[in-house]
Amino acid sequence: MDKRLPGLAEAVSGIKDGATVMIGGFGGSGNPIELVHALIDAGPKDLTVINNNAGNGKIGIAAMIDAGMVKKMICSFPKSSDPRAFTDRYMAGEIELELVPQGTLAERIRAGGAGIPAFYTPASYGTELAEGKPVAEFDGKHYVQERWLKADFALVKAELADTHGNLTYRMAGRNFSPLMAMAAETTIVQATKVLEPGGIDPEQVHTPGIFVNHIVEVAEPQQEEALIRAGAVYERA
Amino acid sequence: MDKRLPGLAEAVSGIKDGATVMIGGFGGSGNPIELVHALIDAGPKDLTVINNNAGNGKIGIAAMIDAGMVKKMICSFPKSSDPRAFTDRYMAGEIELELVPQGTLAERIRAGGAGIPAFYTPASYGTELAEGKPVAEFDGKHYVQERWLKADFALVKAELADTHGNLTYRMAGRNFSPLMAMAAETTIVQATKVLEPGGIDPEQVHTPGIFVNHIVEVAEPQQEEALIRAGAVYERA
Amino acid sequence: MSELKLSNAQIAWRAAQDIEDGAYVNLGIGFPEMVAQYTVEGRTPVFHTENGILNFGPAPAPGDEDWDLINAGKKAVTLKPGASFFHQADSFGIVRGGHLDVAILGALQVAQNGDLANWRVGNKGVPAVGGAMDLVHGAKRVAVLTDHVAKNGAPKLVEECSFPLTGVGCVTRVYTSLAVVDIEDGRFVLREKLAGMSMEELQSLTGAPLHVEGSVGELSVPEL
Amino acid sequence: MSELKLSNAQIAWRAAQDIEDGAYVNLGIGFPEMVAQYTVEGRTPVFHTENGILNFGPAPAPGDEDWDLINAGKKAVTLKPGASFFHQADSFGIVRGGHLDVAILGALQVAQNGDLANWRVGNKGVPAVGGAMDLVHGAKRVAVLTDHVAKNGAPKLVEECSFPLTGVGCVTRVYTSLAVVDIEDGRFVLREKLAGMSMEELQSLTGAPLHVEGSVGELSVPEL
Repeated sequence: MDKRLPGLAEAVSGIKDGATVMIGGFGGSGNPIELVHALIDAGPKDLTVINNNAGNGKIGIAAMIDAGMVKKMICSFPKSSDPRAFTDRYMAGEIELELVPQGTLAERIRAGGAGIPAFYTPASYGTELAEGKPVAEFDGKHYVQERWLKADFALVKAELADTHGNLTYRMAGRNFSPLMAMAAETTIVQATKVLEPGGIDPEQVHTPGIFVNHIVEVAEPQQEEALIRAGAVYERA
Repeated sequence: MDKRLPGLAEAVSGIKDGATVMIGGFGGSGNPIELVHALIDAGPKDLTVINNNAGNGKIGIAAMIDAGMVKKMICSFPKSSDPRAFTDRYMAGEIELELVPQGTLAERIRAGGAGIPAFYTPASYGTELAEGKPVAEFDGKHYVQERWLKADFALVKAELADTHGNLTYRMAGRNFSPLMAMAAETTIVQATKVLEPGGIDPEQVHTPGIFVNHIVEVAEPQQEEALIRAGAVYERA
Repeated sequence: MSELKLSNAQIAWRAAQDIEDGAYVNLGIGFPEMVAQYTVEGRTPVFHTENGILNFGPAPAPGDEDWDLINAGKKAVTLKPGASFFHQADSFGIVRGGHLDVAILGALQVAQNGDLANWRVGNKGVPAVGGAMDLVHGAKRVAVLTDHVAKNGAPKLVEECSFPLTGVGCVTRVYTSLAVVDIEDGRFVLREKLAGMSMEELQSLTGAPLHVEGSVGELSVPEL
Repeated sequence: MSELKLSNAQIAWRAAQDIEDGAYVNLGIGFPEMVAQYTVEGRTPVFHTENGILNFGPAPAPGDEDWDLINAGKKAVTLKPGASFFHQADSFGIVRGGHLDVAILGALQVAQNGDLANWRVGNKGVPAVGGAMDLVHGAKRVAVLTDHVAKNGAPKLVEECSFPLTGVGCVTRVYTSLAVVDIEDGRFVLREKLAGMSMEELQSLTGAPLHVEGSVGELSVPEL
């Protein structure tokens, strides 16, 4: 079993128009920039993208939005530094937004991966984000029912991978990635280094290989925050 | 912040009659035998004990039951090797049993730790273990609503701890322990080795210290399965 | 004719033929564990155990056991390269979340609609369920290994289970000592049967109609 | 009299006095982050950030940033000994599960029943919520830091929030530029006020009754 693919283009080639795509990362940390840019080159349209944010600067998810690929964002905070790409389309009514509290977003994705179709959370009870959702009382306190969130694909950035797909992440770059890897039908990973099986201590695996379908080694990955600060722009090749 | 206590007796001294106690371990792996035996010495009564099994042989949870300390077991499989202690009391009507499917047990404990009061699972739908529980349909499939499970105390066996309570576990000894550490009001850990803060790589922590209250170093812990095979018996000192 | 049935090893061998290279597999405690012994040459399935291991291997030599390295049946196992450990909420997330390619379980009874009874015969004694009620949900295929009839001769493939259910409508294929039967649209569909057994005889040992769609293959296994 | 109020730094300082040694603390993005700077000598709280770190430390020197080591405000941070990383479902499990001793947040409005509005002024522009709606639930104490009145002079402590709610009945204490106010049984209970401010004046700047139980302390902070 060797889940490696030779290149980024092969890795994202299965992502077609209308797909739902989870993309790991929080702010500028842990974003699989190379996979996202390969997806921009591939150019599928009408995508639903799930990420904590909605793209910043002129790279990554922001560049996907600028390229007109994104129909809908599901996120908690579409207003990080320089969110122009999303803001412009949103104000023009050209992109849909499903706004989800961050903890609920994380838990919905975990639920999707763990086969839990719905759960109750105190978050958003009594607020406009709970409108239309079932509410229930447990032990005298009110909770909102939330549904699982799944995707056709997840794009994830790992630090180490082995060829079976076992992964580790780098520092706070971990964020949503282990959850998204569970919740997608097909999980595509870019890893800084790909090892033989046994290269990662079984006790230190962050994501077991069962959640991973394809791996591409990107030996010197770019860092989203650093790119944004350098004013980088990505446009389809 | 130093969460160490000098000894096992101090660690369990807060556990009083009527308490609910989660005990880590699965079969003979990962059981905090020294903490359990210290609890037998302390001798609180009318305990509700949550563990995957219901004690085997004449040590650990079985010895607690023999000592008449356990009012109720919440578990998935009270019939492992030599379950005489539980079986005798159960057949005599002297101990209550709440039987929970293993995955539901794990998820209910996680939910308790994560502030999720209820969730839906396919497990047990249409079976006698779902009787009396709310049922709901999502996307054409039926699910059973399950409630979180919390405890007053958790007794957990770790491999490494630091003084802040960050933990690692040893192999499949991990099992329910990280979940129970989250779900108890007070989590008491026996660790084979206690390190200074920084002694565990932040990326390799299995249980963050926020879930841990007290730590006792037990440098050469006993292994339940090995003890049972050796015919060991524990009785109050 | 009493000899005309597969041994447990042969049933396990037959089930192993359907496990693809690289498949993620959970084998129930007991009889289903035998399937691992008959892994097809050149294929490397990855075995999952509910207590929190992926890619464990066979039992160690006696005396080499490490009792923190056990499977859900509480038997000592070993690790293969690429193994990983995780807690039980993650482990049952793997199960319920649809990540396993196949779960293979034992059975007391299987009904034609896929209902499975495999955890309890009646209301006597101490009930114990373990992971059975979780394992029947989520895997892409839920297969059962079983003698075709019970020790008392009663059919185990039935119209409706009389024993307490483990799960509703969950089984997709049954490997028995006489046949391979799929469950499709609430019916038993016969896929393979032993060459020496007539359709009539097989039906007489089965508690619900066996349907035939296309050809019925020969259930052919080696001596084991 | 326009000078008679605490600076943000002084409000943060006051809030820091209530953080016990070893407390687990989440500081909201922006103004609440200042609380960390005024940690009381000899106490070592542990700071949590929603994106998945416990026990992070102050920003690194400019140029030393590692952009995979950031807090929920996307600012570069450092690690203290005993830090740990975890994914966001575990991180919000810490939040919702009642494991934080205190969460300290900013506010647009706080109502006398503990309702908080702090994520959105109206219906214009792009809405963004982040972790605010999660953070108001679960922590043993949910405290708010805020100017006592808004820039336009309108009270921020009100009978009922007019801005969209972040959470219902969740705030337990408010540290303002003029006072320390607890929320108990659906009422504002005044605990401390600036020495130079009369009860009447403070009440006139507050949008709901300030109750007094026992003595009202002096809100006394150093020059900062």
